[in-house]
Amino acid sequence: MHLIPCPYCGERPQDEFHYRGDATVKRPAPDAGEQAFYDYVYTRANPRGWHDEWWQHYAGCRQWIRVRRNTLTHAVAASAGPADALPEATP
Amino acid sequence: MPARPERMTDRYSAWRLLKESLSGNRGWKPAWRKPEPKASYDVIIVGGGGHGLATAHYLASVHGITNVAVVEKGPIGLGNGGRNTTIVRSNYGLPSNTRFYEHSLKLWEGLEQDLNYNVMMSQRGVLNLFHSDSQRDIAARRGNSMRIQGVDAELLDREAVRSVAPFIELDNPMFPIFGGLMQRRGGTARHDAVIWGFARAADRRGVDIIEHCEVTGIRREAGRVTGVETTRGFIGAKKVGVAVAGNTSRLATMAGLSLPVESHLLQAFVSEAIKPMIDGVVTFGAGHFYISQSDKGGLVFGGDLDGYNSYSQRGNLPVVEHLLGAAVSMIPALSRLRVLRQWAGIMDMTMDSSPFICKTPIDGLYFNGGWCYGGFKATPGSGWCFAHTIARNEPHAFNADLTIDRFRDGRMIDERGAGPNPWAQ
Amino acid sequence: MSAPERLSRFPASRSLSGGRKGSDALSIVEQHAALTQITARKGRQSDVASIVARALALELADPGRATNGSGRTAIWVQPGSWLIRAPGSERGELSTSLRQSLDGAAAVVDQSHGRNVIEFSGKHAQSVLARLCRLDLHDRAFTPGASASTIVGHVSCQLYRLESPVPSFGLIVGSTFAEWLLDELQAAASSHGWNFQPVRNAAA
Amino acid sequence: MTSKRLPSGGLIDRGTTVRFNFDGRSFTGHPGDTLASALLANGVRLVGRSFKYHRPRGIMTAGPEEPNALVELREGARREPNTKATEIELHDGLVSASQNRWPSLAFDLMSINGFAGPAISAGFYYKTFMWPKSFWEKLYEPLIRRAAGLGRAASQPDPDHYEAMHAHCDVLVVGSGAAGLAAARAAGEAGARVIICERDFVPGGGLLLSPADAAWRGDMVNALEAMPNVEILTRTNVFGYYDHNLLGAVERVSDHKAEPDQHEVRQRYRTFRAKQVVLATGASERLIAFPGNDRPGAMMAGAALTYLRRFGVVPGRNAVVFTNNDSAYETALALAEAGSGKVTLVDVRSQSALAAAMTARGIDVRLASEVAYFDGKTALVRRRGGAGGDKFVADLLCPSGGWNPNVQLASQSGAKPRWEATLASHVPGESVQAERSAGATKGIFGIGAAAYDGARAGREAAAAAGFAKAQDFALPERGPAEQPIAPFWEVKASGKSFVDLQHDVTAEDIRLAHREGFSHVEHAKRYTTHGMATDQGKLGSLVGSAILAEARGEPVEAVGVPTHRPYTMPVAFGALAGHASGAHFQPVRRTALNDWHLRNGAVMQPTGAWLRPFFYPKPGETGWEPIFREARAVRSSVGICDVSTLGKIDVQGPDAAAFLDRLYINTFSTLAVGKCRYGVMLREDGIVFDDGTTSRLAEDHFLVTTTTGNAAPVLEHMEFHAQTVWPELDVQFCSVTDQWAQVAVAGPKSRETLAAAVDGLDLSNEVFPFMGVGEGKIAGVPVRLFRISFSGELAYEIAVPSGHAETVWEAILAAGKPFGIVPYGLEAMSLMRVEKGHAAGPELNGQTTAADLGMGRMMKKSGDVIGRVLAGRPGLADPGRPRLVGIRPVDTNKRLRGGAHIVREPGSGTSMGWVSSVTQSIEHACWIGLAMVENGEALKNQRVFAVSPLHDESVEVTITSPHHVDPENLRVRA
Repeated sequence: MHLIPCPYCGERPQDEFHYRGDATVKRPAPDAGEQAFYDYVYTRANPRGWHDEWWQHYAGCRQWIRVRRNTLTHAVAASAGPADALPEATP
Repeated sequence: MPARPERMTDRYSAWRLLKESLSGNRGWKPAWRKPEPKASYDVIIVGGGGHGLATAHYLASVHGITNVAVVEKGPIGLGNGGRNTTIVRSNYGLPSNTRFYEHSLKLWEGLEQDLNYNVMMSQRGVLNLFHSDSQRDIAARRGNSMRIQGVDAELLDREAVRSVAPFIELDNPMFPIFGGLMQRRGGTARHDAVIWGFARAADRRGVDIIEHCEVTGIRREAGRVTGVETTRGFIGAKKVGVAVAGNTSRLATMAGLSLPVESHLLQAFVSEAIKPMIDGVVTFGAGHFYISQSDKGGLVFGGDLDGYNSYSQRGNLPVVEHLLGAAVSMIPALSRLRVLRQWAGIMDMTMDSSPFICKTPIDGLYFNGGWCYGGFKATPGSGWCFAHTIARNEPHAFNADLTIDRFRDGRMIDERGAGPNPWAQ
Repeated sequence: MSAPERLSRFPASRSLSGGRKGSDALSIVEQHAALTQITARKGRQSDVASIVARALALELADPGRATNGSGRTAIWVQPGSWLIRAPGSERGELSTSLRQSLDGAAAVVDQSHGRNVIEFSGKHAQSVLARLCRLDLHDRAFTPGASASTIVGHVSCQLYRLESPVPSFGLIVGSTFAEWLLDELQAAASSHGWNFQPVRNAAA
Repeated sequence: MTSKRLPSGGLIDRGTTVRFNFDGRSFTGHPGDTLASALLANGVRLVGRSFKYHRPRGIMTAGPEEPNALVELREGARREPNTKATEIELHDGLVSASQNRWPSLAFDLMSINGFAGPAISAGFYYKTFMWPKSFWEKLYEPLIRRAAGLGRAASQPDPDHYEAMHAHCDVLVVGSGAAGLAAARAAGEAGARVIICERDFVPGGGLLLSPADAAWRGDMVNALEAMPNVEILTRTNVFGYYDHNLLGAVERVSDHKAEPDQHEVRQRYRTFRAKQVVLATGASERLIAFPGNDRPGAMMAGAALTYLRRFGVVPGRNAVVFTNNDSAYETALALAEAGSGKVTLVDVRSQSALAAAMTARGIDVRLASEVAYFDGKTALVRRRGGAGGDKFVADLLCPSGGWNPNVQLASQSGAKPRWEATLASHVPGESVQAERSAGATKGIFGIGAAAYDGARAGREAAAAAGFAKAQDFALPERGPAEQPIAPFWEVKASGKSFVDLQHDVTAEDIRLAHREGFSHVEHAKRYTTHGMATDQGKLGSLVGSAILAEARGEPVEAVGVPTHRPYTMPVAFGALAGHASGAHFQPVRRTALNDWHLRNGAVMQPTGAWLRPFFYPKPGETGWEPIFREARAVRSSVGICDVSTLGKIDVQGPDAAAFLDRLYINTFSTLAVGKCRYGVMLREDGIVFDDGTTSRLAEDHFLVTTTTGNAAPVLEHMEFHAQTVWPELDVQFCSVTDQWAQVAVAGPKSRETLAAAVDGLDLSNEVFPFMGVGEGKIAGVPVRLFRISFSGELAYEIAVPSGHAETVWEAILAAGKPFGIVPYGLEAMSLMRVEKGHAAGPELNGQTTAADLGMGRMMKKSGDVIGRVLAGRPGLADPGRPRLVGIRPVDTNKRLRGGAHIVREPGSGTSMGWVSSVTQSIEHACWIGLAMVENGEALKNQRVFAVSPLHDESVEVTITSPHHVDPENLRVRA
């Protein structure tokens, strides 16, 4: 049971959250064309290491938060609210 | 030069076993050699798991291409080939999948003789249980699709389920069993033996299996692959096939490609060995739980993904709790048995839960991955189709639909309809 | 309100008690409450706070807290959103009056029938909840006034600690899950001597 | 009978006698005994048979590393196979039986396997059983399966209960030996919240074997028990160390009783979320490989000491202790003190400062020597590597190959074990999580030294958790340094030398694996099955690695040991499931009308988490009869149905309309207040996600309904887009699914029924037309009315604050009585929706597009819509894709099957589509269905076949419109 640091509720067990994967992809403008939407929906960097991702605190404050989590160690470095940015980089 | 001198003298048989036992088992040869890499090969397969080794075997045995190296970053067979729940089946509903997996199942059925290695392929049946009328319809759609394509499938009612699997609780208050879809030709095989059998067979045909040799780059010139950079130096190749499920994205990045793939964690478990209790493989739709019993007596079981991107091979407790709850709900007699070991593998999850075996935009570079949960059962079929694709530079009909481009074209092969959400598949 | 109102998920009485006698006793009581969720429109949070303070003499709680005032409780549920709990006698009227006073500043949604309020108390309350909830509810970690939206007995719940000499907790749960939660609470209390009697058979 | 109980000493209560049974024979023991110690005290020497060769085996250890003494504990539904006798607390009436033998333990026919030894060496099965092909399934495998396995599972459900419990603490201490107690005390004194877990049923670990330290142990336990901030959990084994400093454990609450008390669980699954962890799990003694090291009478030196000191049992008469380190000297001394026979100490080292003291006690010390053979009666002792040697009468042989710190948990936490040459073993590596090891776990042996190290670890852990150091407390004295261990793994002599007793893996098997190329430790493990038995290789894993290392010509540390994974000890399925199994496996959701349904005879069925009424049978009705009756009532008059499970989402805000326009393929900003509209939403990949009606309650206020199954996913989808994609939109969401119960009133008489029940709303077609939304009162309860229809009839849905649901439901029933109103369930609803041709779950299956479902034209011409762009991909826009159609059998007597496939001709190998939903129709007096068929629209009125090879059925069907009733939609507008 991982702990996800919710910026609003503090560290909470992972089963209070729903996962939605890569938070670095950004929904394109509606006229951006098929390739842009293809990349948004399908193309993933899938890094082995730090990964910025969406988690919704569905059983808590219902916010879609950004979490920077390491896919190799499962360590969590930072989190931010839905409209907030994560820090520049994590070593 | 590739040679086959040992092929005839090193055959396994009961007589040989007896003969060797009388001489202190001194006459057995290594199952595969430990060669130094040559400067170049006709084909390099990246990844010494089941799929890579099977590819090498079929390149040699079907296509006569023996100047082949399999390069593996660690010892062979310790990735997903050695971390699965050993299930073999072809009970898929979409023809693109059924075609491929049925070909694979047919190869399994003759694998021992082909490899001269007992991989303990055991066709004791795979039973998928359903819990409602609508789930029955979904199972029937799948079973009928299989039957129309010439694959065996049967729809069992409750009583038939009871007679096949008397240990199942049919009347769980929230998950009553309505029946099951049975594929009797499904079953299990001994996972490590598959690796070793393919390795030995490929080795005896001259394939170099090079362990502890990690690929660090894929060298290209003028849009064409020329070889791989490795921790043991550059190795040239006319063609490179990548079969590293779990780490496909990392290799793709080396080739400048981005794929619709995420790496996810799947746990599996084995219990203490007990006397025979569960004959075939049983899967429960409701609890996302499946179980079988190995020939050694251990109950092998697993369930859903841990649900987040991961390369860690470290399982986590929520899945354990849910899975064991499902296990005891479905088979109450499990309660007092004990779980002995848990392990986890990294799944290449694609955006439609189906794999790819295909060419890439780079000449001479081929990818095999995206196996999701389906990798083990695919092993011979995957190797066979990948070998064909590499040797002929075009896919076989069996894997023609299993491309990466299908996502761009909107021709997803999405059995469960879960959509491009790998964590939810 | 003229119509008879089905308040409780309990078969007969509105409260249950059990467990060992005396100071070890546990109590589960369902409270008749009015509940209204208010969610501020974009940029109107401070307006909402001052309007509610004026209208109900109630300070809106900070994240992770529940505040009391004039017999009502304001529980933070998400950024810009609070659940107001008031006595059952204010059902209907609470939402109507808040809707009027917060018009244009917040979305006001009556949840009086959407949630059940259960109060659970006893010396071993934390021990029982530790069987159902993964949060740290120790006296040092979850003091009166602390509140959390979390999972209790596998369902989403608003859990907050009440002011009381004996450890006491409010549990606000979706009304269609209330019966389930009551069963889970009782079962979890079994180890402390609670005679578990399911509200009904699971499949019934 | 070569073992016996001492008249005094140990931690057993000789004043009380308990009776137990093993293999049908009755014995007695005392509280404080384990089954193993009691069997030994009764002189029972043979307790089990090994896995492959079925060799006779005795008790080898005194703990969880036991490979041999596995029994079936208890009987009937409580039977537990493979239970280690060394871990079973003796209780009165305990029943146990040996396993994996036939016909009896003493005479096991399968022991013939032992003679086939060389031919069934490691991996032999990979090399044979291949001819003839069919014999594998028919003959070989069934034989192998029957021979395999150990004990038998119970065949009935477990009558006992389990629960989970989640604890938090500042410092978790695992292990209660000298180091663990000191760590807990130090952290506790500092004010930290401390939990200390002990696997055993008494705290103390190695202290229990040291009479001199008994007082200190007692003081420490008393002090800890007096601290309110410290919790001591005995019988609690920590089985795994997971991410984010979470540890999992199982507390054996009542396994020491015949059955649990009332209200008591059998076992409790626990998790600990610790700020800091101190691992004080001690060390495990390892085996030495020599011929006959598995014979009954072989017992680890540390185990022998445990039986002597803790249980007052002398495990043998004439003993040979075989060691490469100092620890076994204490065993020799204790044996000499207690025993009546000869004690011989064989040390591989050529000198020992302790030898003289041993000799003085009458112990025969043989330095630079080894045991070359043991058969249970005699042992052959010789000079190291020499020939010949002396034969000793010995019924007890106690090897000690040194001690492996129990690094499993540290290793699981991510700290890679480090080789420590001075111990010839691994010690915990650099910490990755907030943990530290202490005492023997770290390779610090001796009670005083371990206690000192534990106190240090406890202080450091408390400080790291934010608690300042408190006052010191008394620690035992540190003893003199031990002499260095001489790494020693195997005696090279003829005969079977085991490295894994349970799986019968010999030193020769390891060498064979190496010769065959399985030289990596993981390959060797898998090829030989070394270390994969229920004892998890605790005794011999490193020994196997050392033998492999020698074969490879490399040092042991270059070979290593296989990765440590959960579980440190096997864990019961039931424990990990906790309370959440059976009826408690997952939450059950009940609508506000649930009680009414039950009181009125509804057949309830689970659908997802919900319980829903399927139908309300009348006495004597069978099969489809109640469903037909209910559906006919609706089609001919009026019926009422609980549709509360539909998801309901309250959407408000100035931008609510703009938001819904992006969410749905059709437009909601043009919807008038007081109206509702059907909408379809897509996933971003262009596949249909969900559908439902949305009502506009005010300019800035909508009520969205979703399908039952998608209520939560749709709300999350909305929140995702509102919070992260379009944060500029001012829109608020709130689930009101539970606030509102909802009932459908459907049928040509529904208006008249409701007119009699509703106050405050004119229901005439003019004032309240199809897709109208209004408010009124029923029985004094304010309700919302929606004129929408799922059945295809004139119909309304009424939303009621859920506490009033029964009142309103009853009032409508009363109003409908003159029209013969009936409640109808999910089955009748489903029948009517198939007749009407509404797409539902089977069609909205995550594979279909809006166009596939005949709703392509709903897509608005412009504007940003989720899923619009990717829905245009060629594969999804292909007009040849399967389209929703209706089907009816040409021969109206034939039944249709859901899941059948559509083909041109029976026997065709090419499917054109599939049958998604079927029902018997009341309108057409035959089966009808919905199907997804390639080019379906073009095939209308053509005949094809619906085949179900699974049922051996092939039915000729006509392709029709999906709307089997009222395709012009006149009824709903009536």
